[in-house]
Amino acid sequence: MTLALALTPYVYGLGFFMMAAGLLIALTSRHLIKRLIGLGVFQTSAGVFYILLSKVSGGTAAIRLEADSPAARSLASRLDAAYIATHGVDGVVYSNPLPHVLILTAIVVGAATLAVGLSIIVRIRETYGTVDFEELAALEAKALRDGREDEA
Amino acid sequence: MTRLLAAPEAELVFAALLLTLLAGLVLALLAARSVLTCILLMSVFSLTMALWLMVMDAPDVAFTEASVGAGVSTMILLGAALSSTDVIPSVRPGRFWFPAVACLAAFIGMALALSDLPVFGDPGSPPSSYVGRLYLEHTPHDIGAPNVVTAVLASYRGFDTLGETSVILAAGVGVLLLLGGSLNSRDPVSEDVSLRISAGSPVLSVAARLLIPIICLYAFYVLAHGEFGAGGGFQAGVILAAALILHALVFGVRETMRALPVGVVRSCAALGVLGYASIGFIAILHGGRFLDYDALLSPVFEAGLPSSHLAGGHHHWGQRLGILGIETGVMLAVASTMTAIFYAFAGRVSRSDEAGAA
Amino acid sequence: MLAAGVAGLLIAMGLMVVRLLRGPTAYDRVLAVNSFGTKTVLMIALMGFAVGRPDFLDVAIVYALINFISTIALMKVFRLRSLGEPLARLSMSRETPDA
Amino acid sequence: MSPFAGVQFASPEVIQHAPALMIAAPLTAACVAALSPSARWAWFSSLGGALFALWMALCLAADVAQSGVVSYAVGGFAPPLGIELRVDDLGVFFSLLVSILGVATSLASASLLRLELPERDHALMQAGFMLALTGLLGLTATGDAFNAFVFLEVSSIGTYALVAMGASRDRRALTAAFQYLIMGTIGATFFVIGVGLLYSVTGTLNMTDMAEKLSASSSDRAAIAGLVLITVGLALKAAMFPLHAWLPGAYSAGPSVVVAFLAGTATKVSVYLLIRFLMDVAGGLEGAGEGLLNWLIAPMAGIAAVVASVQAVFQTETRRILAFSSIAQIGYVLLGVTSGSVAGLTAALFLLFAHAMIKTVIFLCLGAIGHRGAQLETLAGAGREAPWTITALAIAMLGLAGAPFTAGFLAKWRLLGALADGGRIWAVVAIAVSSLTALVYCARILETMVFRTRRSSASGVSEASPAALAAIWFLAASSVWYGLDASALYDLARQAAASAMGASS
Amino acid sequence: MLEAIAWIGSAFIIAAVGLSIAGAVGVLRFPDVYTRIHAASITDTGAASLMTLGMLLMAGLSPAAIKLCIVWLFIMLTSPAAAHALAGAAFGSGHRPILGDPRRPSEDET
Repeated sequence: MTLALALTPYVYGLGFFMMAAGLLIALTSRHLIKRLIGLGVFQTSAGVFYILLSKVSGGTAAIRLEADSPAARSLASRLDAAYIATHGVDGVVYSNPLPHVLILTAIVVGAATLAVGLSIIVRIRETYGTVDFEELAALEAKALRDGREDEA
Repeated sequence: MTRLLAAPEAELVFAALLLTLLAGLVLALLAARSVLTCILLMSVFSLTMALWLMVMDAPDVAFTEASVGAGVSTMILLGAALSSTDVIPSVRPGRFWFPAVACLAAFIGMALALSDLPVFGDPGSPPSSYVGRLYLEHTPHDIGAPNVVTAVLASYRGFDTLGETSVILAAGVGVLLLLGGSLNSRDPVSEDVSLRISAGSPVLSVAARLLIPIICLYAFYVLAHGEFGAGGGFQAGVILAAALILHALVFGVRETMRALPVGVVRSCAALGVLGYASIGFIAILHGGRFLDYDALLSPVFEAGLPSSHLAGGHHHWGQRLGILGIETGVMLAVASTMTAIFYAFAGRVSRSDEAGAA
Repeated sequence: MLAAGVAGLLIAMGLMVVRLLRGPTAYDRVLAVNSFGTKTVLMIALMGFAVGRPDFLDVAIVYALINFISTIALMKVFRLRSLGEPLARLSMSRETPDA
Repeated sequence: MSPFAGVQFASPEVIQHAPALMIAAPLTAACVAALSPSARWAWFSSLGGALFALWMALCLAADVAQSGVVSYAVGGFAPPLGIELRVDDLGVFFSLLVSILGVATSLASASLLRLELPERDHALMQAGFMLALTGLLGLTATGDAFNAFVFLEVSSIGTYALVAMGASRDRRALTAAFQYLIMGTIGATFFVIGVGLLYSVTGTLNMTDMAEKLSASSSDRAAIAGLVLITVGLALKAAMFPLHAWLPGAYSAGPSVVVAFLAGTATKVSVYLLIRFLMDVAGGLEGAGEGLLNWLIAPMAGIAAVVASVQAVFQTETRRILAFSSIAQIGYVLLGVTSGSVAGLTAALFLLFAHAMIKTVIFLCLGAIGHRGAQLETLAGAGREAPWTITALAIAMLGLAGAPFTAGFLAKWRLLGALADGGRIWAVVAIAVSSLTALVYCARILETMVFRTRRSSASGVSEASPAALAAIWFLAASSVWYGLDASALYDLARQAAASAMGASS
Repeated sequence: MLEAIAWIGSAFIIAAVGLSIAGAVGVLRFPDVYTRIHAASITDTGAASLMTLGMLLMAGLSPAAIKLCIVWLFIMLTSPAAAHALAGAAFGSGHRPILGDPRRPSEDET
């Protein structure tokens, strides 16, 4: 049990590090595509956090096994009976299935955001000719100034 | 055989190792200077993430992460990267420090919450001991599908999946709105048929022609197998889209568009979501709640069907029918949306090349 | 025993990542990603046995499939600068030196 | 007594399924719109979907007036296992707002789209619009935290592309849509991480179940971190002061029918979620919800009210002025929400409803007259060209400025009263200063359009189409009606506030 | 008897992992693209075959065995094809293999 205790801050810490790194890329990178990639990392690390909550030590995937099937018996052999009795269901210990369902949704949402974001980038590239964030800002500031002169 | 199995602690250590590799990849991503290297790192990141998910007992999620993350996302990233510059200019310090401090504050804020989070792998933690356990205990009685994740995804929380499928439709609509303009026009396909089999690359053409039908068959296997093992509507949809993308990569996107025009693909996306919603309406018409699959089959009809031995003799044909129905709807929506998105990126680039070349 | 095998494969994958980062030419990087993918397929199969659930090999099949498709896509991007063009039309031997 | 008490809109069988049908109808309309061959068919399906959703919202209002809270277990599974659609007075208030504005915008959408976008895009634009309506209606009805994230994404992914489609008129729509996408997705992801932290403490995703478990739980630090992340995420979505950078660009460059709908609903529903999480779910954690409200949101709202109004005065583009005024109005509403009294929350909800209607009318008018140019000067003398539309716009501007006999005035008046009673003098001062600056830019817009003489180079301004006029005049008239006799809307707002505060105190 | 087969199987697996690591080291140390492609694809397919054989012994007659054969077949079909396409692409885009004296500085150092 001490191993799990030792791993806990390390594992969650890495998850939060990936969140912070993804956020940093999404906010500071000058290339629009790299911003989207940073956003993708940020969304995936939210999934990492959920899955970290779902793992049960000694548990297996949430696909129910027949109680007396060879796989169930070999899985049960590596755990002590009391552990299986308290935490197992019908003789087999499973990990928590709910975060898996939630993260299936989050992955698809991430892919959908990426697709829309990339199509906007392709259109930006065709109209502005650049995908550099600061060049775009400069172009827009100039356009704003010209807009104000000729319409006044 | 038992001695060969990894001990539970070994699984936890292995998960931590893979997570370290993931963090390393993110660090490399931070420092990468070329977009194509970023995309490759993202592809490797998705594969390692899918591997980590396998260790964390989440095969369905690993399935989806691999096929969506490493497969489709890489394709559309490459499509977009082709039409933009590859070099990533470095960030001026002035604009870097404020967001960097904000991210650091967010990281420290979350790290403070670390002490209250459940211990890694603790079976008694609130998530694993409350609703998660209820699902594991109630699934055989309520739904009868061995794969609890598919049961929860399709039946208990079917409304979530309906929302998610409409997210996919929204993405498809958005991409077709933005990039679809040039695809709809039926332009005459110039190259003649003989080119397709020419000497250019016999190996890949043969390999692709052999593999594409197998992949489509495998997609339908994954769809039908969703209740028993890892798989389901999303994964099947993405694999079907991967088969079409392989066809487009080898034989040209014009060829695939001739087989599956954009109009058909767009309608299939809408039909998939419509099918999913109509199963919900049918449940209402039969007197059940929205998306209540038990109400799909009339009790008299269901009594006649053989009781499934898997679920301890309970009659679950309504649930089975409902789950298979919505998974097919989801597969249709996902496959056609991913194909439409690939058309938008791949079809558009060749168009500007032609414009450039002409 | 299986855990030792899995650890060995992990080392091989780490070396592939090193090649991916160092790789001078683009084709080294594509090679690194392709080899990483194949090793991941083997890892999945091996882990299926290590955790006692060998019936997860479906995931391994999808890995191999996705790995093949992304390698072709990467190769088309680096070599032919387009995704949509049919391979047959742009014969592979055309001399266009690039990265 | 709620105005809907004792009213019967449909047979009991239909009312029983009202929450689910309210969400499924616009989704089906979106699919039919995407399938429809011509723009006309897409418009009919979108109008039908919006009307059906409004009908269901009215049924819900009657049902909630009768039985307090309507709980609908989707899929036939009871809450902790299945997803529950839980609608109380607060939820119904926002469902009505979203569905009314949905119908009005859908009615005017055909002519507005024809003015700005090529014919072939209309069908997909209607489909995207209906998906946004589905997402927002889902948010107002859902009782499940993760389901709220899914509907948040459904409503926002569609709108990113819709806003980007404004590029046919103003190329800055693309960069604005990209910034909107990055900020919106970061907000939604912060929200989902916050929900994950709450899930790690409570083990459930159902909001009422979560509230009970939170009050019993000992591990407060993870729960508070979760609440902070949810607040930051929703603040990004609601364009609360420091995180509002994406809104002016998106509202000034997007297609007018999309901006009209977004201005009225998107940020408002995020405020609803803030109220739901900080008052209902966080009720259990003694002090956490109130602490966040008082020490994080209240000061930001005060700054937003003043700074945004001042910025609005210096803008030269019509829609950018209105975008900054929206940020200021969100500041007013949040000041009311954080006042801590039922009267304050009631006034805030009343102001929110009035402001949503007014903003939608203004953006619909701007779109309906075919106002191509961005600068305010190009609107000079538009009153003569399109008298009917511009008078409706003038009424709405008066409401925005808070002139007497309009809903805006009544709402601000009651908000100031409630804040004064609550002893929050700094909030009263902030709103007063902000209202004065609002007078300045509203007067400038009114003066330019109505009293200035015609300029030869002004881009062609034309009268709105009959359908658009009907929608515009319906909303403008009701904004004046609620100014004169506010009893109906005020009772609804009070019921909503009571159910929100009741749950927490 | 079962134990013996299992041990032989794991011996195969260890051999496959060794081959894989050798290939990985080869990919790092070889001078140019073509030798690296050679190293990577040979060891990949070799390790795949050995490992599949080892796991077949451990799995015995079960659905997993059939899936293992499908995976092996798939790798056999796609990995060489991908390596061929990669080498063709590299050659087509002007990269020439380093012929003659191996001690000549490799691409990395030039």
